[in-house]
Amino acid sequence: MKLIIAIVKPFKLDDIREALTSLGVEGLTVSEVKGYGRQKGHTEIYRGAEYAVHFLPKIKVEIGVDDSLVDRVIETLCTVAKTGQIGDGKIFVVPIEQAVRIRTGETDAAAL
Amino acid sequence: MKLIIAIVKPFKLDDIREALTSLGVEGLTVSEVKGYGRQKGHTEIYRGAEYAVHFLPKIKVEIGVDDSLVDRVIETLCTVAKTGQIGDGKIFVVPIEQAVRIRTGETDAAAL
Amino acid sequence: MKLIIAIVKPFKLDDIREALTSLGVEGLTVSEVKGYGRQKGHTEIYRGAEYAVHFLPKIKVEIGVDDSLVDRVIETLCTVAKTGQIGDGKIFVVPIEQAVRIRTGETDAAAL
Amino acid sequence: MTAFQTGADVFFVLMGAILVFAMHGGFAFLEVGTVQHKNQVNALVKIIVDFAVSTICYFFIGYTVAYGVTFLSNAAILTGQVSAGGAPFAGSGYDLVKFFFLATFAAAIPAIISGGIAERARFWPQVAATVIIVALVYPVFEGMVWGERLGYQAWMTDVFGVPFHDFAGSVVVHTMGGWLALGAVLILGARQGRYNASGRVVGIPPSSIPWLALGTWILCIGWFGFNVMSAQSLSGVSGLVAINSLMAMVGGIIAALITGRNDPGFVHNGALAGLVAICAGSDIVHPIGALVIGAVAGCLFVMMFQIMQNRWKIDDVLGVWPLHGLAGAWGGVAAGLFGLQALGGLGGVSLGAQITGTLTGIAIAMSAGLALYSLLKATIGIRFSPEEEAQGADLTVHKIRANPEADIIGG
Amino acid sequence: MTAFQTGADVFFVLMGAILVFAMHGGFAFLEVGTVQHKNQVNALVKIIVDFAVSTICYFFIGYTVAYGVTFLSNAAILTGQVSAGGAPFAGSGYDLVKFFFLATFAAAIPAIISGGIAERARFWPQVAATVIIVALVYPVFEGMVWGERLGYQAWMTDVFGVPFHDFAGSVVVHTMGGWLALGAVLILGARQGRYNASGRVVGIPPSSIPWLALGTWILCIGWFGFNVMSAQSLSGVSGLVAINSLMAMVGGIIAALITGRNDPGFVHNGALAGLVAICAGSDIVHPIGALVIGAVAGCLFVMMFQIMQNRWKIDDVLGVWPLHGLAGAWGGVAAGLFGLQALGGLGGVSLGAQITGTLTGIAIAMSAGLALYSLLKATIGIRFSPEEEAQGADLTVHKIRANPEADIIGG
Amino acid sequence: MTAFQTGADVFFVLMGAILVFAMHGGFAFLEVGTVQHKNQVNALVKIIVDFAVSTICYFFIGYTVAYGVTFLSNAAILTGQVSAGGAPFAGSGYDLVKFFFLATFAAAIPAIISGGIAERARFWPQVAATVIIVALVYPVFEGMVWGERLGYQAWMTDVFGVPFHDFAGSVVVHTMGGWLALGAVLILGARQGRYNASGRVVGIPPSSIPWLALGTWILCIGWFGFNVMSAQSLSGVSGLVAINSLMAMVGGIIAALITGRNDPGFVHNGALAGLVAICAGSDIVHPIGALVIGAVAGCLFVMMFQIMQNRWKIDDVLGVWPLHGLAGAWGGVAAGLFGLQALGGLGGVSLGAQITGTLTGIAIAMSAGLALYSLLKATIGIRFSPEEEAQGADLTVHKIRANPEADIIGG
Ligand SMILES: Nc1ncnc2c1ncn2[C@@H]1O[C@H](COP(=O)(O)OP(=O)(O)O)[C@@H](O)[C@H]1O
Ligand SMILES: Nc1ncnc2c1ncn2[C@@H]1O[C@H](COP(=O)(O)OP(=O)(O)O)[C@@H](O)[C@H]1O
Ligand SMILES: Nc1ncnc2c1ncn2[C@@H]1O[C@H](COP(=O)(O)OP(=O)(O)O)[C@@H](O)[C@H]1O
Repeated sequence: MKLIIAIVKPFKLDDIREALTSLGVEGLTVSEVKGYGRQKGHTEIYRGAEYAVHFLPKIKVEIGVDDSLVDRVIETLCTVAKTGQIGDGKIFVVPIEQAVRIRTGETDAAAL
Repeated sequence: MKLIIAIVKPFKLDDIREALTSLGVEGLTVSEVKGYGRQKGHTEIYRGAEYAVHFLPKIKVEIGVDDSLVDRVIETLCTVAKTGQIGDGKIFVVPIEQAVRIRTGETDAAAL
Repeated sequence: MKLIIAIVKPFKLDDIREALTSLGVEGLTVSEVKGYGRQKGHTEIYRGAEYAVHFLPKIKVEIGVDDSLVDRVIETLCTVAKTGQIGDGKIFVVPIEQAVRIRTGETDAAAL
Repeated sequence: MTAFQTGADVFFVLMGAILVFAMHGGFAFLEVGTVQHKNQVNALVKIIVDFAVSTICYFFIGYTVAYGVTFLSNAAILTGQVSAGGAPFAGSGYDLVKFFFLATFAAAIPAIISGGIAERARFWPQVAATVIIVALVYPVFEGMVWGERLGYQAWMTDVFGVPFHDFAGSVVVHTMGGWLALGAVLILGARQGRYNASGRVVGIPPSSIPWLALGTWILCIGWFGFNVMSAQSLSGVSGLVAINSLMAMVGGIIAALITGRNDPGFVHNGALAGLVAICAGSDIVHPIGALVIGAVAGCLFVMMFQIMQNRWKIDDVLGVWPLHGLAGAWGGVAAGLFGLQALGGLGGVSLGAQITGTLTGIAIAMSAGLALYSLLKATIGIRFSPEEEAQGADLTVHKIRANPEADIIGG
Repeated sequence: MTAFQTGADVFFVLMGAILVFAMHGGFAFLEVGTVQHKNQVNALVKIIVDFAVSTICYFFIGYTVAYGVTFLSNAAILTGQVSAGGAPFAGSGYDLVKFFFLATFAAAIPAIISGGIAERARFWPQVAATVIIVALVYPVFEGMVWGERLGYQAWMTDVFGVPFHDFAGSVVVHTMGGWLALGAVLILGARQGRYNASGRVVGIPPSSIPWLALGTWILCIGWFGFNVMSAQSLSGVSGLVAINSLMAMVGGIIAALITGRNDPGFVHNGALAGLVAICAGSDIVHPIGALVIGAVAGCLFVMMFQIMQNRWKIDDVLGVWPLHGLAGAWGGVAAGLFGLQALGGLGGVSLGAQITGTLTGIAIAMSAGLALYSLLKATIGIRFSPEEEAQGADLTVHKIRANPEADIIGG
Repeated sequence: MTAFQTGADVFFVLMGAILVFAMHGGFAFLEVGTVQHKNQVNALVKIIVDFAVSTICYFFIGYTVAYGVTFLSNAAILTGQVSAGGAPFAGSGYDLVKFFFLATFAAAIPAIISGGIAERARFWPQVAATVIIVALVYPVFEGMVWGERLGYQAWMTDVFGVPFHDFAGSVVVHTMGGWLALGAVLILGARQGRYNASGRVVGIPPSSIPWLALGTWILCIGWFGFNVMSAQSLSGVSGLVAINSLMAMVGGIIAALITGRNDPGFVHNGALAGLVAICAGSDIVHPIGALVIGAVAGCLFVMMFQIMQNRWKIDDVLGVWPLHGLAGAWGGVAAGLFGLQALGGLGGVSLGAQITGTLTGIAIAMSAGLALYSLLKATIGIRFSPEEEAQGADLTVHKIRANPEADIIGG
């Protein structure tokens, strides 16, 4: 099992959720994060004092998947989350050693 | 060492914190996330226009623990965070290769 | 590649971003989290009813880096994020098995 | 009187009505800030709907109960252009604006109750309660005190030499509202999780101090209309009422600041407690008396709110019983004390009459509250299911929450 | 008249002007709460700037167009201390406060439009539209109905026996504003993503129900000044206007609550719809007539807003066309019905005149709106680029968002 | 005068008092929106407590200092029902409502200062400063200008032929408040982290533009009472004051919009700057003069706020020195210019007197401010510890933050 962590542009979330669902992904967890990278922030100004907004709003999607699905999930994410503009984000794949569904105690693939 | 990532129902957080503490866990980090899974969201409606709220509020708990504690932490989480209702959440266990306490520079087990 | 997860004090974020950038880190993702540990929360009180605020605001910084940079990033974090006061936070290093840049499809080191 | 003079009275009472109408916005935002986020929308809808329902009930029934006047004549008669014999209406539609003024008082009763029963009372049963309270319960007591009904004031005068004095409604409005609310709160029970297994109170934190402070400010501002315009004519207006309202309010603020240890909730409620208490005697006490009345009311609120919440385990969300019920009763009694000439007041008031009148109000309100809400509970039910309460009144009743945009991630 | 009496009239009209001025704050917060977070600052700046620009245009041009009065004499003449022959000004500066009162009406037109075109209209082009509308379009129709201009009312009286009756501006202000806005909204087009590929409406959720409720409360409170002070003198004031405004408002609330199924947006807008509709006949209809007028307006809003949004796919963000345009037109017509003595009203009104007057207003507003915004679109452009719109008006126009502190992480 | 007429004057001044009392809510929300989230509760408590403390000090001491009147007689004397020889009180309690009106002016001084010293001043020492300022400092100057004290105006008239003219307090209230605040801000020092190591200003972003805009709207609305009701009687009321307040406000808005490049802070402050500046001459200048006065005030604010903040590194959080101190002084002087008949004004004013009066105000305020805050600093201390400041005034002083529910995760 892998934990696929994707940092994406916020307005892509709905498409991602739909695409992954039709791939057979049954759950995912998202959070609002701020990203720093090649895409730069902007400067706001209030009554003559500036302040830099270095970080941009991004969405982090975390998906626990069985090894068999990993490639297809990555592929799908690359297609759906891509605008071709700077700031589209990253995917990181991290190993999961155990997974448990709290409600039933099921483990591993059955837990996802 | 492992990083135990648990996605749970928000109102369970206090019980979880207390249970883990009495188990000897000395720290944890939580964040507000939104989850998608078997438990479905709802539809809100405002002045005749509907919009779907697909994601439900969940809490993500991240706990860095020594290998020796892993099983007991999982067990405890499964007991305390369980309501038996759909949407209770998941636990993922991910390997930690290094851990450091920033204040002291202590590493690994001593850092937790 | 590693995913370096650092939990730090919020007001340190700007220094961290600058220090890591000058080290050659080209991107990072941050989120607002709440931490529980040796540093204790406080009690608020409203019209005679108390409630405990157990969790303190922290920032989680996630940085995907090439193996070669790991040590220097940790070192830098330990220096810059340190106040010496309790609550400075932790660093966890987790292995990354794959990394992809969504915009270009580049993988691994090139994706960071 | 010339059209100019009646016109000026219409203007005077109108400004009072507008100010007290504005107070209903104050009730709404006080509740919005005090409840949890998931119940903010419901707080807003409850208050504006209660106001609407109250106005209609009071127009068709309540006002007739209290004063024997009906508005079922044509507009020419209502505005005094044409006389219809029996019940003559004044020129310039003076009686119509007086109705507006008094309707905003009547509607304050459900607005007060709303704050006590917040976060777990069902919507439509509460609308039903509003209908009965504003059409019948409140107007009966209002009529007794202000409308020469049931020979109540005549009896008072017989016994005490003077009538029961409640210039702007410490008892008629606030005590009534506060004790009706106590009945409702007792029948309804505490919010889920308000007291833990060992019976200790669990703080349910308010969503927003700025919103509750805004509610308080609006209430304080409108209150000067509530009090001063109770004179109902320019010949009867008195600057004493204005300064006494001011002094009682600031007395309440300072007392609550100190006894409440800088707590923002107490400080803002303290201002309101002072204003509740001064209504009854604002036209007869000395400004320094008003300061004392307000200060006592502020302390009373801080002390009794905590005892009620922590010791008696009564879950009155906004604290409307100590605020309106107790500070109001204190105000009714205090008018009989500080109104005496010996204490610098204008006199013409009797402590006995004040105590009797106040107790009458409490008795009517408490028994009506218990009876009405017991009945509603036994019949249509008054409380959300545990799931509805956990989900919040906003989604349950209104299918939308207070900050819809923020509910949608990635929007 | 004595200085005291003119002074009292100045005071009366002043309070009206202050109340209607306050309504502009109401417009601002109604828009703040209804738009997305990224457009809140722009909503605030638009309304306050529109008010300022409108005042200046109306002072130098519009008021002269409507009433033939100019203020280019010295202060002694303006305050009636010195007579300048031709256009005599009343004492105590009465005419100046009357200007203030009417300027707040004129400025309501761009405030109404602002809510319809929110979230995608450029800032300065809209300022230009405001200049033309407040200096020319509005005052022409205002002058025809209220200023004896162009012989319009004389012609009405010839044809129908009575002039077109619009006491407080259901047609002159609200219908005019609503139909101008419709023109603007049509020319501007829907917000990005408002309708999806298959043409279905996509809910763009409001940022904050409490803020939009606050806006509504302020508007409702100020509206009593809008209506009652339209009498413009204490001898002319009528309590009937006050009670009718009250009854129409509560009628709108209850009707919108029921037909809108507890939706907080509809409930609050229902109050406003009732108030829009009652302006025209508030001085002549019976309170029960007002209740009906308001209730119909509330239903009308709920129904037509949904049809417009979901079926016709017109993206009027706040719903200003159904609110001001339709409820206003209904109010213009309803005055001719419920104002009849047969229905308990004061009479002196003709249904034919009301329909004609209302249609005139619609025709002028709709054609002016389409023409003006087409012209602006063809010349300077009226709409943000897609990137600007996506980024939000706040960053695009003002370089700051509504909660700057929250934009900075780790601050 | 009949009871009706005095009653009408009581009503008039009462409405002024209510409007200016409401402005204190405006001060509170302007500060809530401008400070950081962690200091919002403190802003609210500070303003309401300052108001209460000010009222009490002004009642027992300040008013006597300014006007020689005390309220230590019984209520019958205070309301003019019984004459007590020496200091006769008018009927209907007119003097009491006048006290209310003037107390709201006095309390504006600490409210102004509050905005300058926000986010790092301790709570109780500031309460102490309020006591001294409202009991002594302000009333001395107030008495000199408005209360025939110390022969100041007699001397002015000797020298310049006319007294110093400050109709509604550009100098007596605003200049005084602004320069007292400057003293306090200088003694207190900048907030931590406001200027970085290299001395450059670091933007400390405001928490909420909607809240500060709400504060501004409330202030603007109340200001019409501040100005027009300064006439203090219906025979003296002037519509000129109303229109001039309007014109100065819109002048300030437009000027600040343009020079401030659409910045929402500047636009809203611009309205206030115009209103500050027009107080002094609102009863004598021509509306076009008022427009110019307001526009200059708006520019002045935008320019000087930036110079103060960026170049002089003075950390005046809300900008109360440029807003009240500078725009007020400009208003004092401008009345001597635009009030001249040559510029369309009503005359009876001298530029020399205006400059002298304004400088007197500045001198008293600046020296009192420096002295008082130096003394407090040297004795009880006026500033939070760095930890307290970092943690925020809300937790430090009030043990609660502005959105308590949101502080609790998983609640
Ligand atoms: N090394 C990294 N570690 C963690 N997150 C990163 C890293 N690099 C980029 N990100 C995240 O990905 C987002 C997009 O990266 P950016 O460099 O702006 O554009 P692109 O992905 O198109 O190259 C950033 O805002 C940040 O959230
Ligand atoms: N494959 C997954 N990867 C990451 N998070 C998941 C995954 N499946 C579920 N979750 C998280 O767990 C939560 C609960 O899952 P759900 O399927 O609704 O119920 P249950 O855990 O009872 O089966 C979801 O809301 C989501 O946050
Ligand atoms: N075992 C742990 N797992 C995850 N996060 C932890 C753990 N221990 C501490 N933390 C995080 O680190 C923060 C600081 O830890 P704390 O024990 O208070 O101080 P210190 O790091 O100085 O020892 C905590 O608030 C929490 O967010």
